Amino acid sequence: MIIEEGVLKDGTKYILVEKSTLIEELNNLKNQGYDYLILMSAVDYKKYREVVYHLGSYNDNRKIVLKVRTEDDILQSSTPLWGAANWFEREIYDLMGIKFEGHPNLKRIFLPEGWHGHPLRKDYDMSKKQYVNMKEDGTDLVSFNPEDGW
Amino acid sequence: MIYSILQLINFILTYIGISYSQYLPPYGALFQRLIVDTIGALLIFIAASLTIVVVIYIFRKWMADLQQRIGPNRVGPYGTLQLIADALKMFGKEDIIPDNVDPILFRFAPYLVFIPLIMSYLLIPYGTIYHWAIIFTNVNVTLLLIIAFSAIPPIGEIIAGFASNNKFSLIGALRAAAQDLSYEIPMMISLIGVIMLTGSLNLNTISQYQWHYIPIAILEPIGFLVFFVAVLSKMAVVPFDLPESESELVSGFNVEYSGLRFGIFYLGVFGSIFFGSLFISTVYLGGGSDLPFLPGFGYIWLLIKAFIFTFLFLTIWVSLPRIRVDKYMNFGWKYLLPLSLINLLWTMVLLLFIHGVL
Amino acid sequence: MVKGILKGMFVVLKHSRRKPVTVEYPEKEIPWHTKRFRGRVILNLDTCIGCSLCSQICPNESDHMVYFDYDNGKNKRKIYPAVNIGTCTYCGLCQAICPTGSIRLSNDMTLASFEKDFDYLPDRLSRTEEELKHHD
Amino acid sequence: MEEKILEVNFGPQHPSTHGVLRLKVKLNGETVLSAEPIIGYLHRNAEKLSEFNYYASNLIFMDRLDYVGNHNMELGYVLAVEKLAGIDVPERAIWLRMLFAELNRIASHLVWAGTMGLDLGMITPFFYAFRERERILQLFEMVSGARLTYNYISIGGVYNDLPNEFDEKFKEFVNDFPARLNELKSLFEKNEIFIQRMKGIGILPPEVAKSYSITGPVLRASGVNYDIRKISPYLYYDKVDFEIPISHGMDNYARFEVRFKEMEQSLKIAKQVYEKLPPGEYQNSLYKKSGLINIKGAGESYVRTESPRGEFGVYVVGDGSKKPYRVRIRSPAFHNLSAVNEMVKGLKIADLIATLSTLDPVFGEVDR
Repeated sequence: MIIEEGVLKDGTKYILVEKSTLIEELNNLKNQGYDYLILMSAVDYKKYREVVYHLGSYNDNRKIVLKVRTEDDILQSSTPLWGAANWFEREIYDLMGIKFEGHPNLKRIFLPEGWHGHPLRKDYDMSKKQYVNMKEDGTDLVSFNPEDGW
Repeated sequence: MIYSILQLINFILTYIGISYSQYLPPYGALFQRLIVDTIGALLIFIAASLTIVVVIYIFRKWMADLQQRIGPNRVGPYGTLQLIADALKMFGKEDIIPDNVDPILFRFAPYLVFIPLIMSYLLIPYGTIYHWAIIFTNVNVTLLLIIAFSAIPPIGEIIAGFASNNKFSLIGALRAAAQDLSYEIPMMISLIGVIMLTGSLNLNTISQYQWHYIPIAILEPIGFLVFFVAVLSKMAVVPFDLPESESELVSGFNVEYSGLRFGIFYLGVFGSIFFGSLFISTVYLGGGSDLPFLPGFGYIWLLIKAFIFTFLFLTIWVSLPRIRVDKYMNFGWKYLLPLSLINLLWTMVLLLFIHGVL
Repeated sequence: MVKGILKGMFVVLKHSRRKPVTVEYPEKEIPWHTKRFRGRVILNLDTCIGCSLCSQICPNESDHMVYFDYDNGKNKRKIYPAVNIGTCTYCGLCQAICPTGSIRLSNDMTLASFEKDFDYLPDRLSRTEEELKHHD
Repeated sequence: MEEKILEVNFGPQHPSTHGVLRLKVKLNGETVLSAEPIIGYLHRNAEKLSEFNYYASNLIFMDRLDYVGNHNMELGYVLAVEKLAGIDVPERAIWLRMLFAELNRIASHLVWAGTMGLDLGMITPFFYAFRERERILQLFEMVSGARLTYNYISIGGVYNDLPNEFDEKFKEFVNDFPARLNELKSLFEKNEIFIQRMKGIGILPPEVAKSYSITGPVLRASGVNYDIRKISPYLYYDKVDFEIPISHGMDNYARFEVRFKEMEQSLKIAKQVYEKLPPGEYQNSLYKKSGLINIKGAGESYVRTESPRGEFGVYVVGDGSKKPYRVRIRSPAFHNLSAVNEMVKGLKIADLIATLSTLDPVFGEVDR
C-alpha cells in the first residue's frame, strides 16, 4: 500500500510504502522488470529509521526508489527476491541495528560479534572506546577496559 | 690415458720425494683408499655448496635481467657477495621451533633433504682435466645409486610437512608425496632405454659410450623429453613446484621453518636444479667424456652443458604458471608413462640396427 | 601442444635485451620529480592573516591554530596554523582554500629528522627541511 | 571411511587474498566444499566519518576506498555532491575528469593483471604490468602532485590544469602502450598451462550474477551487456565512441579476456578525450578559494559511475547544512565477493585462488 509518491531532486520516481506491505511492493516491482537491486541503505532520522531501496534493471536505465519507515527497527527480509539482499541486510543490521525477519543468518558482517551498539546510529556514543581481542578458542572478545586490548 | 685421483696423489708425493709406504699399517691400500675418498668427499662438499651459491646468484641476476630490473648489486662488486651475506643471515637468524611440533622429525627433516643431494654429487663422473680424471666412484651401479639418492629428498619434504603441525604444510606434504610417486616411474623407464643402449649402469661408461657413438638425446628424442620433464618435476621448478606453492599454500611444507633450517631447504632447491642439469647432461648428452678436438678437458664440456640446462630450467621457472595438482597427476600417468614405454620399443628397434642383437 | 608456452618464453627472453628500468633512488635523482609534488606543508608567516580556514577544512584536524607572537600587521589575533606532520594526509585542501596562499605544500619529501615531535609549530613550519637541519 | 573434512582458514594474512579477506574453507582433500568469506578486517566506517566533515574534505575518505582505482572513487562522490548542491562544472573540467578516469581504469586493470599472474605462480607479468602502470602514475603526479591518493577533483571542477610537459609524456605513453599490452597479454593468452588453469573454472551463470547484483567486468564476462557508461552516461561518455567487451564464457578465462579488451577501449577513449579537450576555465569560480567551505545541499541524490570493479554509487543525504547528513557508498567489489561461495564449490584449492584473483576485490572498498 503506497503512502506517498513523488519525484526526487535528481529526477527519479520514489514511492513510500507501508512497512507491512513491503515484500509485495518489492515483488510486483520486480515483476515490472526492476530485476536489479542497486542499493539498500538505511538513514537514521532520529525519530524513525528509513530504509531506501534503489532498484534498477539490467537491460535499460530505468530506476526507481522505494522507501520504508520503521520506528521499532523490525522489517521483513527481502532475501527470497534477491541474493544480494543477504549481505545488504546483514550490513544494515550491523551498522544501523534494523532486524530483518526471515534472514538466513543475521549476524554482524563488519564488526566483531560482541560489539556494543550500532555505529551509524545518530545516538551512537562515539566517546566510549571498545577493544577487540581474540579469546583462546578464536572467537572475538569485545570489552571496554583497555587491559584486554593488546 | 685416464688416471684416477689415487694415482694423482701418488704422483705428487713421489714427485716431492716423500715415500710414505713404510708408514702404512698392514692393510695399506685399503687405508690409503679411505683417506683419498674422504678428501674427495670433502672437496666435493665444498665445491657443491659453492656451485649452489653461484647458481642462486645466477638465478637472481638472470631473473632480474628477464624482468628488466637490476638484481642484487649492492653487496660486493656487482652483488657477488650478496649470497654470502644471505648465507650469514641464514645462520644468524633465530631458528624458531614452534612448541606443539614433532621435536625430532621437525629438526632432522631438512638434513634428510640436503645430505642425499650432496652425496649424489659424488656419483657424477666429472670427466678429465689434462688427463686427471675427476671420478670419485667408478662402481658399476652409479646410475642406480643416483636414483636411490634422489628418492630420499621427497621423503624429507613429506616428513617436514607432517611434522610441522600446520594445515598448509600438511597439504604441501601430501602434494610432495603425489609428485614424487607419479614422476619417478617415467624417469626410470626412460633411463632403462639408456641402459639397454649402453649396456651398463656405470655412468662413466654411459658417457664414454656417447663419445664413441652419437649422444643418446639424438638417438632417443622421446626418452630425452620424458626424462627432461621428469627431472623438471623432481626439482620442483615452477610449473611443478606443488609442494612449495607460495601463492596457494603459503609456501607449502616449509611454512614453519626459519633460520638455518629454512636455509638448508632453500639450498636444497637450487642444489637439485644444478644436480638435475649435471645428471641430464651426463646421461643424455655424454657430459664429461672428452671430445676429439679438446682431448684432455672433458670437465669443461660437462660444465658448459650443465649451465646451458640450468639457464633453460631457470627460464622455465621465470615464465610459466603453476600447474594444477590433478592435471599434473593425469599428465604424468596418461602422457609421460605411455611415452616412456614407446621409448622402450624405440630402443629395441635401435638395438636391432646398431648391435644387430636383441 | 607447447606452442603457447614457447611463445611466452620467447617474450620473456626478448626482455633480456632491454635496459633495466629501476632508478637507484639514493644515488641517482628521480627523473620525473615534478614541481607539483605534494610534500611537506610550509607556511609563509608574513602573509598569513590568521583566518583559520585551513584548520576548519582539514579533514583530520592535523592543522590546528596556535598562538605565536609574530606581528606581520595583518594578523591581529597572532594565531597561526601548526601542522602535525604525522597525521597529515597531504591532500592539499589547506593549500586550495587559503585566500592569501600563505600555506602551501612544498616538494620536500625527505622528512627524516631527529626531532621526535611531529607537531610542527608555526616557526618550525615556516622553515624548509634544509634550514631545519642546518639550524639545530 | 567417512569423509574427513579439513577446515582451513585462508586467513586475513595470506599471500593471495588481495588484502584482508578471511576465507573459511571446508576441504575434502584438495577439493573445496564451501568457502565462506569473512570480511570486516579493514572496516573504518568511512560513511560515519564523512558525517563530521565538510563536503569538500570528505574526499580523502573516498580516496581510500578502492585504493587502486581512486580517481573513480572521488569522481562518484563529487558528482553526487554536485547534483545535490546544484553546482555546474565548466566544460574543460568534465573532459579532464573523463581523461583521468580512463587512465585510472587502465592502471587498476594493470594491478589486477600483475597480481593474477602472481596468484597463478608466474612472477614476470607483475613486473611488466607495473612498469606500464608507473608511466600512468607519472602522468597523475605531473597533474595532481600525488601518485596514489590524487585529490585532483575539487567540487566544481579540478584543482589545476595540465602542465605543458604533460602533452609530450602522454603522447609517448599512448603510442607504445598497445604494443606493451599485447606483449603482456601474449604471456597469458595462448599459454596451455594458463588456459588449463582458467578455462571452465569459476563458472558464474548470468542469473546468479544478476541476483547477487554483480556489475562490472565480472558481469560482462557472464554475457550480460551492462555498463553504466553506455546505459546511463555520466560526464561526456555519450560524446565518445567505444564498445563494451562482452564474453559468454562465464569463467575465469572470460573475465581475463574482458578486462584486457577493456584496457584497449579505455586507451581509445583517452585518446579521443585528449583531442576534444576545449580551452577555458577548469574550476567553477564560485567554489575556488574560500568558497570550498560553504557548499550546502538539501535533499538526497544518488549517482552511478562505472569504476574498474563495477557500478560505484554514492547516495548523499543533505539537510541544508555544510556537512552531509548521511553518505552511503555502493561498492561493487562487495557484491562481486559475495558470490564466491557459488562459484567455488567443488573446485580445487588452486582454482579457489585463481577465481579470487579474477574477481579482483580491493578490501578498502569491500569493508568501507
